[in-house]
Amino acid sequence: MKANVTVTLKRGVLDPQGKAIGHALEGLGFDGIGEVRQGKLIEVELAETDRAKAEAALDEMCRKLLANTVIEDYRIEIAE
Amino acid sequence: MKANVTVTLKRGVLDPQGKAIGHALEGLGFDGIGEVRQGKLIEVELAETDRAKAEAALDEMCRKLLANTVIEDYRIEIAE
Amino acid sequence: MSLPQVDITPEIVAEHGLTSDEYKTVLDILGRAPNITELGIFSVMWSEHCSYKSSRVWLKTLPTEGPQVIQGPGENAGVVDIGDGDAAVFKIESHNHPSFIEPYQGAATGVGGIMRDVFTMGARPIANLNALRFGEPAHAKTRHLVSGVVAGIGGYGNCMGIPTVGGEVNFDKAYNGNILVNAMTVGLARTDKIFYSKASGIGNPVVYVGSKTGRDGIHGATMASAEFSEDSEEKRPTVQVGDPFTEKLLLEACLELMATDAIVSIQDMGAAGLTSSSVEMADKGGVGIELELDKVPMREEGMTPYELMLSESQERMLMVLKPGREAEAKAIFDKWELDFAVVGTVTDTGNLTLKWYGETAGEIPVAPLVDASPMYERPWEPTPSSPVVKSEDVASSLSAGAALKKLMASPDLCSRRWIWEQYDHLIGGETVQTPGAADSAIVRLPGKSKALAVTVDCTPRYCLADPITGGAQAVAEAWRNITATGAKPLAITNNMNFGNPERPRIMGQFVGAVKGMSAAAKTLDFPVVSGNVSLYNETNGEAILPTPVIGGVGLIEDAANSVGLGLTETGLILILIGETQGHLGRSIYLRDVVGKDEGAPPPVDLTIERRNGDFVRDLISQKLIAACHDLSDGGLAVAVAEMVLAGGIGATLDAAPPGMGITAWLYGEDQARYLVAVKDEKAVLSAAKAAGVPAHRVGISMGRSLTLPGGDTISLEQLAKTHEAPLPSYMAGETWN
Amino acid sequence: MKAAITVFPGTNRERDMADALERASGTRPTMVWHGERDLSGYDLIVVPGGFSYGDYLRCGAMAGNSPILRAVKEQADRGVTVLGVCNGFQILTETGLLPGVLLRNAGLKFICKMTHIRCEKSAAPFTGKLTQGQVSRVAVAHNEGNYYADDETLDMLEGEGRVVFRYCDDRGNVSDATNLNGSQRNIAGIVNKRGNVLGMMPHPENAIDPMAGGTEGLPIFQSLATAILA
Ligand SMILES: Nc1ncnc2c1ncn2[C@@H]1O[C@H](COP(=O)(O)OP(=O)(O)O)[C@@H](O)[C@H]1O
Ligand SMILES: [Mg+2]
Repeated sequence: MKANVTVTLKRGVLDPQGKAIGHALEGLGFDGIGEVRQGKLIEVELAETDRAKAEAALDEMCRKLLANTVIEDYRIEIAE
Repeated sequence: MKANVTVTLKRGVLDPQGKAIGHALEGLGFDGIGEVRQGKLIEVELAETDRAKAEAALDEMCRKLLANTVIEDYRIEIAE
Repeated sequence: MSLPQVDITPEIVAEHGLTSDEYKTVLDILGRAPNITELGIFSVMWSEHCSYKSSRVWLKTLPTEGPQVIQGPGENAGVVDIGDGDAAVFKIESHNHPSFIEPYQGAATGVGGIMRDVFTMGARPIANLNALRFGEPAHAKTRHLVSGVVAGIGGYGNCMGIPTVGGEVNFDKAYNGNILVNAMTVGLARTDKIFYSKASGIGNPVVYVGSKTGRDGIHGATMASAEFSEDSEEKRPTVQVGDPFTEKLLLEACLELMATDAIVSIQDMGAAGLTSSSVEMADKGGVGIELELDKVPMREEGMTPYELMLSESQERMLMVLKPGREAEAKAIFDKWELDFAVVGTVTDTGNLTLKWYGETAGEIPVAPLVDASPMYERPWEPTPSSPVVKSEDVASSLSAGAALKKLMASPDLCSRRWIWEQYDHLIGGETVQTPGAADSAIVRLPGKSKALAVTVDCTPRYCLADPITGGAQAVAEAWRNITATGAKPLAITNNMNFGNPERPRIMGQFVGAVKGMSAAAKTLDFPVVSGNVSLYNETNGEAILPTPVIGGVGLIEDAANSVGLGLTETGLILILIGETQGHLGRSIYLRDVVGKDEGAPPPVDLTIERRNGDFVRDLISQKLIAACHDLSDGGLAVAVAEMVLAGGIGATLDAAPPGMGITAWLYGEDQARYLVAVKDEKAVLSAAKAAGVPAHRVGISMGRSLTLPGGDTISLEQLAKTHEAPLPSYMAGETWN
Repeated sequence: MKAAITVFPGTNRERDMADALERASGTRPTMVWHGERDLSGYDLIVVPGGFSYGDYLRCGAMAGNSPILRAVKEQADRGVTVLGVCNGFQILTETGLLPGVLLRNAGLKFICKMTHIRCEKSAAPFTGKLTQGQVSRVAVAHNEGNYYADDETLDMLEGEGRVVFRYCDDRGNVSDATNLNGSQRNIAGIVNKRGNVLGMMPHPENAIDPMAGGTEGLPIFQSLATAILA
């Protein structure tokens, strides 16, 4: 089973990297750029075949390691 | 308009981060972890309302700045 | 797992970069046609990068010996005796092309590669340096390249925990299409615990450690290997991604194993990976090596023997162990969570034998592979000499003070703080002279009072005008920079960066530089112990400036006696050591203020260089000198400005000597000169007289501003702003004006 | 003083830390490999700087979730003194021993330089030898030193006197201009509620030698030696 975990900064937490990217895009001449935020995408391959079990495991992985819930939100998507 | 750009390392390119995350997950006692790869997620807000134009602009942004096409692939998804 | 069958057509041979003569030699050596794996091995072993085919004849002429030299060129790094059973191990290496393609990863893996060369020999790295050359600031790619390269160098070195303490940066349009990234590492070992690459002991296990092998950087042969699969483009990234975390583990694991006596020999896998490491180890030992390629730890599925032999995956080492020591070694690599695999044995066949699931995948006699590697005496043309520029003919509308401000803010002379603050230069707690504080960085040996002085230098515009003088000047400047801190110069490493050697004019630059370097290294007792050559740095027929970078290492017995360049007290007398003619040809002033890059470079008189330097070092050891700075780019004016900025005390320069124009006096770039700040003027002047060294009082430290002859005065604040602002604001997107 | 220094794969300032502790206390601390599960018997546990696990994913995340950190937590809960410097600070926040997180520097670049910090609170065991308001010149070397916590947490830290160091200039002025990495309220170091766990980004261990970095980092280690030996 394959899963995509996306980890994004919580709203309200400053994202200097996203801001710098927005700035650079404007510098390259792109117009109408609003807010830019940068997050992480983590693709995980799992041996687990039961969808519900996989989701539970992934949720635990996120809480234990993949995301810092003080500042980050996470979203789990099971691909297949 | 809002878009999500995901930037991932090309297949075959070493992903030290992904490797280390996989290793750490195993260390935390998760079983059956296969390959783990880490990528970037960039959320961009655009003033553009025409979908095709937005896509074209995003593609250019990816080639020019967001992705390094020597080692990275990118995918554009327009959210709304 | 059957072996892929590929027909060896003339096209495939050509795509592997072998000429028809070279291919004929391959057929003679093997007595048959090679298979694709063997062809790949010949191709990389005989590439310019590995065989030094254009440069070898000339490199052999460099002086490489001296009582201090323990190991000269020919090993992974040079080794120099620094007393008490300690040795300094160092080398420089280029990663030019990869850094242009992907600046962060290219530079990072360059740093990783040179550190491996040093710790392969049993040395713990204690300092990194880098010499960088970028295109003109206005060029569209320059900013992106600077930012990526600097971040990459920092990213790798910082994570490894090795301080990056020095370097140099130039900008010139000649590098627009070919930037230079040269990285140097200096390490420390015990003289009785140096590790070499010579394999020995028939039957001994050959062991692979480090990262797994992927399809990284299999270059030169992409087309030919496209035969292997459809999606080969995607599978063969030419850019390697650095993994400094794994390399840090590799460093610690190797040093831990080296503390035992289990290792017979060890060699890092750099360019041409498993091929060059196994061939070099076998060749040095006059033995054969059999590799079971299916045992190599692999990162990807379906890898072929061809790919395994040619991969340039980073963070890997090959070792020969003593028999029966495998378990002990494996335990150490397990602890550090690194791959460890016995992949072969030392044999008495003299062949490199490759096995693939029991089948023979290749068999090449090692000695002929190495001995028959091509060596060319490429035709060369000397560089036509340029006329000497008369200083009277040099005119500018800028006043002396305005010119100084312009130079202090120029791309080649402005503050590099933006760069070195991204490098951890303090880790280890031994950086006695930090970047910007002295002419060389000074890094103390842990737990001891002695320290190494390290520097990298080259003045490419001199080399372009006159490669012989330029080559000598690069060596002399490195020697001078070490001397100016009070340290004794010991030996050098060099990185020869040139254009296409098949063009006689370019080959002539190479030859000239080697000649100049040789002469200087001999006269200054500054032998070459290691180095690297990077050729073909040109795009559309536009070659880079000839850039023979010199990395110098010196020793000071007590770090407390080293001097920096900052003026930290008022009332110090400034004394200029050496003779001033006011040579302005090829000076920074002529190029950046007047706008003419012309003329002959300043002559280098090595005997005088040595005499003046020995004198200055002697004064420093007698504690007669409070601050010292060698005169180079920008001459006296720039030197004093840098001393003022580094120490935070102003200075006033006296009038120019009678008969000398103010421009020539302030901005001439005559060699073999030092500006020293002293308390006891009389003692220094009389010592100079006794030694027959020209020495004159030229000013005094005082106040909060710099006053030039003629009265132009610049406040410290203004000077600091002028000097510090340009690079950060350029990097933030401003144009350089 | 019996001190332990935790060593993870990728830790790289453990020797600098050992030198500093030895200089102040006269005894060489013990290096404890991350596989260790039991940290009883130490009076001081130091989590030093470096790039544990390469700082991949997030700085300190992998080390912060490793078993040895459970042992550190146990000892901290028992009142043992714990110091986290740089990567160690990041690890302590990831473990939850200290509140907040360390984000990427506002300038998005690694910063290595000598800087000044002001001591906000003179108290054993970490800052007993410093006076309140005292300015020290110490090194910083980090890419993610930008201290972040929500306002409520920040107000609590201030209210409880738990902000120990702030970035300032050579005269002790705290301003945006002296905030080198974008930290909330210029915070360079904080303690836990009980006062026995300190996390700080700067490296006092690289300011213990008159020849390299100066000696203004030494009082922190002397404070520890005094507090714990006494
Ligand atoms: N310009 C040079 N001057 C002196 N020695 C050199 C020079 N270029 C290369 N060498 C020596 O040739 C050997 C091979 O160099 P290189 O291929 O760069 O080594 P590695 O594969 O270990 O990186 C080394 O011993 C190196 O010191
Ligand atoms: Mg090597």
